Amino acid sequence: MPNATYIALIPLLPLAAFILLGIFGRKHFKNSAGIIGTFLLLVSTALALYTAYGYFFDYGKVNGVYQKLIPLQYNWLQFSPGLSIDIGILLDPISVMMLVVVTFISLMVHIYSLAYMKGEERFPTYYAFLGLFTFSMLGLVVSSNIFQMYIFWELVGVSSFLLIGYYYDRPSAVAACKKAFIVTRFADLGFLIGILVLSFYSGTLDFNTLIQRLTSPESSELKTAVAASFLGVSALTWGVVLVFIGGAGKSAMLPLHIWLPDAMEGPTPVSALIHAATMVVAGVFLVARLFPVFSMSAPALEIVSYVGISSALFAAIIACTQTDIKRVLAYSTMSQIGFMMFALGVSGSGGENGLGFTASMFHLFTHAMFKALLFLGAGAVIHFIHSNEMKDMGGLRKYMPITHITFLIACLAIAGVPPFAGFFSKEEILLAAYQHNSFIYWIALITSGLTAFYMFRLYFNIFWNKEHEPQGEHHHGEGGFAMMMPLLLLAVGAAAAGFIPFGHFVSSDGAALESEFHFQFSIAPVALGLMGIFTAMWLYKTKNNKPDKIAVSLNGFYKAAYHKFYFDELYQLITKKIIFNLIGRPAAWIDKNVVDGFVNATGSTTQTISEKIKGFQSGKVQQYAIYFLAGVIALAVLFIYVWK
Amino acid sequence: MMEPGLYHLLFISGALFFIGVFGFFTRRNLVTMLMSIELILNSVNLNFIAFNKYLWPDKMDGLFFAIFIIAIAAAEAAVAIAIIINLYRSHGSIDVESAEELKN
Amino acid sequence: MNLTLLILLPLLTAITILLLRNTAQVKWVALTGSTLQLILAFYLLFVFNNERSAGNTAQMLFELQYNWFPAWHISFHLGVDGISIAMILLTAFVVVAGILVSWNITKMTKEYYFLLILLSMGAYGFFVSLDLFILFFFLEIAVIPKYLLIGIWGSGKKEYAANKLALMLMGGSALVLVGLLGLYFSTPERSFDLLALAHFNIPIETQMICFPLLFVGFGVFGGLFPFHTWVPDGHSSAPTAGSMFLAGISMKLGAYGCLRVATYIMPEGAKEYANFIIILSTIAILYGAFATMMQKDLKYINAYSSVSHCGFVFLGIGMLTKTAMTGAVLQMVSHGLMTALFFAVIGMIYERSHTRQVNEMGGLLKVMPFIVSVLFIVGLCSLGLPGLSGFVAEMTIFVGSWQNADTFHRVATIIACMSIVVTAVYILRAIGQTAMGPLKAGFENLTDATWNEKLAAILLVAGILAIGLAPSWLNNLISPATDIITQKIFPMAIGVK
Amino acid sequence: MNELFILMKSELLVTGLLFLLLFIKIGKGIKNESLLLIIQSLLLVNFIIGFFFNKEGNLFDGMFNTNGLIALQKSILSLGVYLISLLFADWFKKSEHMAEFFMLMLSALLGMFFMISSGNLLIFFLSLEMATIPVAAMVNFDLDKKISSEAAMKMILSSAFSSGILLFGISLVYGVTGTISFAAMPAVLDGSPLMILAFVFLFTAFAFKLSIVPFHLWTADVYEGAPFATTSFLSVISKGSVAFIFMATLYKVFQPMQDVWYNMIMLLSIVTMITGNLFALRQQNIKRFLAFSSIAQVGFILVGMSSNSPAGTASVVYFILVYTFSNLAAFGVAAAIASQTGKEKIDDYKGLYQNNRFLSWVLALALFSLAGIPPTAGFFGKLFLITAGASKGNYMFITIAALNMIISLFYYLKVVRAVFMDKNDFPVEKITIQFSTKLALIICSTGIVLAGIFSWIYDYIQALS
Repeated sequence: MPNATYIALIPLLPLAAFILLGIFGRKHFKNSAGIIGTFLLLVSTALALYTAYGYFFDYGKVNGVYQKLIPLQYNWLQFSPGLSIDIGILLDPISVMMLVVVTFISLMVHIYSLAYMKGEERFPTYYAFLGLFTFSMLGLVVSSNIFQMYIFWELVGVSSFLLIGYYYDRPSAVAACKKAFIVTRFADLGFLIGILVLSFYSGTLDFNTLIQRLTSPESSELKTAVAASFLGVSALTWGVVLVFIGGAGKSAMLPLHIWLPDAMEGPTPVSALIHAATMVVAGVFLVARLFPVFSMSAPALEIVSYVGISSALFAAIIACTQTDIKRVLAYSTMSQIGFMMFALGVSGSGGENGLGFTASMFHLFTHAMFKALLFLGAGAVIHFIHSNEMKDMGGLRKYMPITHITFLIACLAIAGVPPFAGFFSKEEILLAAYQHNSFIYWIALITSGLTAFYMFRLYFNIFWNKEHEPQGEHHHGEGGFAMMMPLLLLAVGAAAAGFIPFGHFVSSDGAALESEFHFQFSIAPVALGLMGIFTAMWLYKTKNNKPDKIAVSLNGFYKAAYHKFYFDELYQLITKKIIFNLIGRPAAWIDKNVVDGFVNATGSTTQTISEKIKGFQSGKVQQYAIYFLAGVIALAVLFIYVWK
Repeated sequence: MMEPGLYHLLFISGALFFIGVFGFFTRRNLVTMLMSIELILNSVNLNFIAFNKYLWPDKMDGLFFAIFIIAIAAAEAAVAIAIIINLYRSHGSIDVESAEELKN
Repeated sequence: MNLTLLILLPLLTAITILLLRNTAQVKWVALTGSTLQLILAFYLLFVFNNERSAGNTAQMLFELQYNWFPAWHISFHLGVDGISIAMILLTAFVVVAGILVSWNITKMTKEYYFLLILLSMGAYGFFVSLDLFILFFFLEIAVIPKYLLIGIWGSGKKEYAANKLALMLMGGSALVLVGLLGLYFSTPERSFDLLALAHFNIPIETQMICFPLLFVGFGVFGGLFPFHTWVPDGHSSAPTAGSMFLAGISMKLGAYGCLRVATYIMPEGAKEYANFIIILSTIAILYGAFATMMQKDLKYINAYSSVSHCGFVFLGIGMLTKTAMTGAVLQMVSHGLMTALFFAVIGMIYERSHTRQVNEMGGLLKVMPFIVSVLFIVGLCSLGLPGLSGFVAEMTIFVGSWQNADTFHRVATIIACMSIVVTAVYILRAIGQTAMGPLKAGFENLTDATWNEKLAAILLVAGILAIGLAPSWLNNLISPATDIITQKIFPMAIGVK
Repeated sequence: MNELFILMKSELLVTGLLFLLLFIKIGKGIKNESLLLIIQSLLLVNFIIGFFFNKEGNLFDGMFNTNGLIALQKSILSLGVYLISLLFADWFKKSEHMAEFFMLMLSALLGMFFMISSGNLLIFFLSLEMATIPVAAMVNFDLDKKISSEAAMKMILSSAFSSGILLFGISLVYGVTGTISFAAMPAVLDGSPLMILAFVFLFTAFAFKLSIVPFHLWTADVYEGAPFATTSFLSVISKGSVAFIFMATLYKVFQPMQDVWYNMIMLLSIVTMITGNLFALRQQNIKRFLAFSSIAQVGFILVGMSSNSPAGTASVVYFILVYTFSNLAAFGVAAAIASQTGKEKIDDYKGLYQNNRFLSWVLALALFSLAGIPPTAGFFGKLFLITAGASKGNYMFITIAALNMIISLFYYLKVVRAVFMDKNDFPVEKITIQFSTKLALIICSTGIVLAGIFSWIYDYIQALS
């Protein structure tokens, strides 16, 4: 068993950075905030690597199977006997892998930001938020308890919110951060209810116990969960599907993806960290974490795969039409996560069947490298150009050679060109799909072609196409060592990560999975990828009007894709028209007029009656006497005749 | 000549009572209203006497009561007249309708 | 520990304030008194935990009984369990913070602090009473100070709001009174004693009548839908500390009454009417949230959101499981701290910008980072962010609610859960419009919080974090007490399922 | 013979006072100020002596009874009179006929003492008249005011009419039962229709005195027209004494007919509370306002009375004690303001707090007590009344009573609002308060605050009843 203390330090150091910089940063660490944050994270990363080393090569493996270790667990909140939120650390291959990914990418982003964010007024705050995010993400990946994951899930959401809204004085950033938070929050609702369902049937919130109870065929919990049904669907399926909704929201799966492109309003390094490499894959991670339970429900897995594949295709199409480079990357992220998702969907549990699982995780890993690289590269470009639009770019390869090369590596990686990282992981995914569901396989194949196309469209538009016209000061394009170093490191990762024998470490059941390399199988995807690349080259390498022509010839479809298939408008309609006007406004109206009106009416009725009856007090003493006598007679009659 | 029975007396007293009440309700002159009250009180006196004589001849309570009522009526009338005089001073009239300022 | 101290200390403070002439002295006396009370509350928590860990398992600790009106069997009976201590702590926090934020009151300062302290005395007394008569006594003591606070120091349609509040609360207490009398006469020995009543099995027919009376009566105080309409107007017209007290403490009196008096004494009634409670509270939760969405005044936003949040309290009670009830109490504490803080922040903003309309503000983060950071924290707490108290409470309620396995409860829980999204919408809308975006013209020279405001905010934030980060101390404090209540409802049930 | 002096000590004392005053008046040598001081001290003595030498017993063949409770009731009335003598010092000193006013008041008080002690319808009737007729003269004491004589006229005519009705009822009782002695009556009451008729007649006479709706119509007019001292005497002392004897009659004499009178009281109580409250809502004149509010209070007293139990007796007596403090405090403040500024309208009270803190707080305290807000004694008083009433198990009735507290709170708060919240460019100036007035207001406030919290006061009453 590893020493829990230093593992706990991995997430706690970034938290310390958050607290330190958040409270005292503005006054005391105005300039040193970046260094402090980066240093703390560096320690954290080192510890994560050490942990990974220890886990994978030392104590993690028992009898050839990677164990699920819980070196630390603390009872945080006891709901009822058996049902408690325990904050703990769960070490298994995927969480350890994620620890490494998160700390590493985060470190890169920290370093990168030292230069990128230099001179910002809220520099300490920025690092504080980065620290918060890293802490939350690390907490999420090591969660030992489903509720713990939910907790960090929410924290991740809020740090994302804070970072997207970093430029708080821009209305678009404000709108974007709100949108991101609310949309993911909506999805979290599903997650929450899913947790409630699963915890109710399993009687626990602990991941290990939950998985064990809901997967071992003879357990009574599983039987009840399968037997209980609502609307004809078993409770188990409901539970996992609801949990998946949460995952889909965070991972920007269709139709909950609308927040992701807008989230690009945040600083670019943030996009690299949160909206490319780490947070958005939380959904995938969640499904992977609960994969044994998912695999008990075939309909749930189907939903996962179809949502994944449709998001992948859909996002790829949109990415082909966007002109904001960060948005292109955002859609590409969505598309790639779609890959990971459907890979899980087509996977089985255990042994050879678990290929999809391994592939998905592998892709998650490689994607983190090259997508972070892409974003950081794009950041460098934006830093130079001060614009996100393709039309302001072109011919930048001369001005920023390093950025150019690293960007190219990343593009090749994502396009699935061997021997870059993306090639290996994507191959595995396609293979898994091919083995399980040919329909999905074909779509995936097309999508990977599209991926190559839009990535190189981006690449050519930035670095080739028209010549850059330097204005004034723009002599050297590169952003200094702090920006270069992460690019280079990540480029190494993107180039080489594919050679890691991933299946040995990460598999659906902990035992090593030997992935074979099928040469014949790779022909089709690689060919399609190259085709995409060359099409992009033909269209975009030099400035010409072919793209416009194609756009015109596709007319309606192009327009629809350009407008992201009108999802935003649809959501606008739902929120503004339906929620606000048809629910919110009536609720407020009812409160003001009906409920409140009732109270006021009671008051005014009393007043009115009081006004009406004043005639009785007429001031005429004889009338008083008449009422007196009438009272006497009435009482006499009442009590003698009526009320005996 | 027929000996008057209890019911005759009660009838008369009842009639007196209602005459008094009617007078009290309808007359505008304060003194007349006071007189109507006297009628009511006298009807009560009649009642007492009649009950005493016919029903409870051995208990003299009724008789005493009647005597006291007469005394009290006098006292009441004295104060009432004093008040009416004062009212006349301030309002210039002893019409009950002249004093209807306090109302509602 | 002698619990009368909890009542005597504010009383002495109030009397001292009345005798003072100098306003500075008044403030310091009020602050000292309330701080001492806070220390006392912590001491109480400490000795309570000590007693418990020493193995004292009595239901109520530090009981104290003095025959007050022997003819009516009314005794001055005090005692505390975990729930009361939680509420006392809450009150102590809010009172100190409330006094701190109203440091700059210039109009009739003496009277202001006098009323605040009096109000707090009512709350303390209410939470420690074990005799329904004195419970009712303290419940009503608090009505008039609220009325005066709103009416004299308030803003907007203050007179209307003050009247509405006083009358509706009086209506609530009228129902409570009738319910209490029903209980009183249903026992052979004619007792107002909470424990005696709880141990005596009230006849079912009485429960059927008295439960709704008491629940609705206390519910009016707690902002139960549809008797909540005093909440928005009252809160938004009150001065800052008044709003804090109203929402932070006063509404809790009602909820506490629903739990401690109605539900605990009349388990059969609770079972019978639980579904109504659930329906009403579910409506309140969602409807309150939607109504909040349409508000433009910050105080109205928080007031309506209080309706929604207090709906959770009632939902937790209506669900009748131990976990849900624990959640309800957690929510009371959490909402108390949170809403007090929210009002405090709104007050601070208003004092500077002289507006509470969200659309007239913008970009305040630039000029008042501290205040706006607190606004963020409280907003996030309101929308149930983990690490802050709101999350703990809501999740406990949800988990507890889900333990009821039938469709009705499930649907109610899901609807209630949906509010977390709506809450996010309105909170972000409010924060986005006020704190973020470009700084509106005319706000450039606004200043950040002063020491007293900072202190108040930090105090409440500390409370929120103490629950949010390490909820188990509070949970362990409360749940034995709620267990007793639920054991009475379902004597067989032990724990979950 | 000795017993007579002991048992009738209060009556004799008051009679003695009366004569003393008469002689002083004839002597004519003393200034108003010193005379008032003498009277005040004598009334204080009277009040104090009320607590000593109390003995249970009856005189004149049961025509006159007394016991601890009755003595206490008399003490409460004496206290009220003493407070009135203190409160309205300002007005008394200005009055030309102060001695006469006190003579009238004391004779009315004497009548009330006899009334409370009466054991016989004849004594009851005589003392009732004795307690009424001087008051009519007192109402007319603002001789130069038109409304004062109008009020007096209404009072004397109405009460004469009600006496007529009462007497008619008594004659019927006598006719049916053959007795007018309270002690002998329960045995012979049969609940026959004629008896019920007689009872209704009797009942309405009480109802008239207590201003129970619909026999209340004279109340507001008379209260408004009368000088403050009279109004407060009417609303507190007069009402209290009638409530005492009414309760005693119902509980002791008409016990066999309790089913009938319970319903009657319940019905009238509801009507009274509602009507009183609804009328009070609209009032602007403070006296008229307090008149209707006191009508509503009577509705509450009836709630307690309906319980027909010692607890009911105790709670009614206690409530009247509390009510004495509260109402006198309210009237005292209103009189202080009126006597210096002539302002009697609630609107004139706007911004009163600016210059008159003491008066404002006393007024607020009094009104809260009337509204039944803790920690004032009014809260306890009302609660005990309601609790006593609830012992019959009639929850509809209790609920209506409780809900009526809301309306009453509304209008009491209206005054509070005017005093504390409303802005006024010309608020009431600083008012100089006579020392004795201030003393009385302090006594009242102390009573309002402490009479509830110090439970032994209630215990003492409970022990006696």
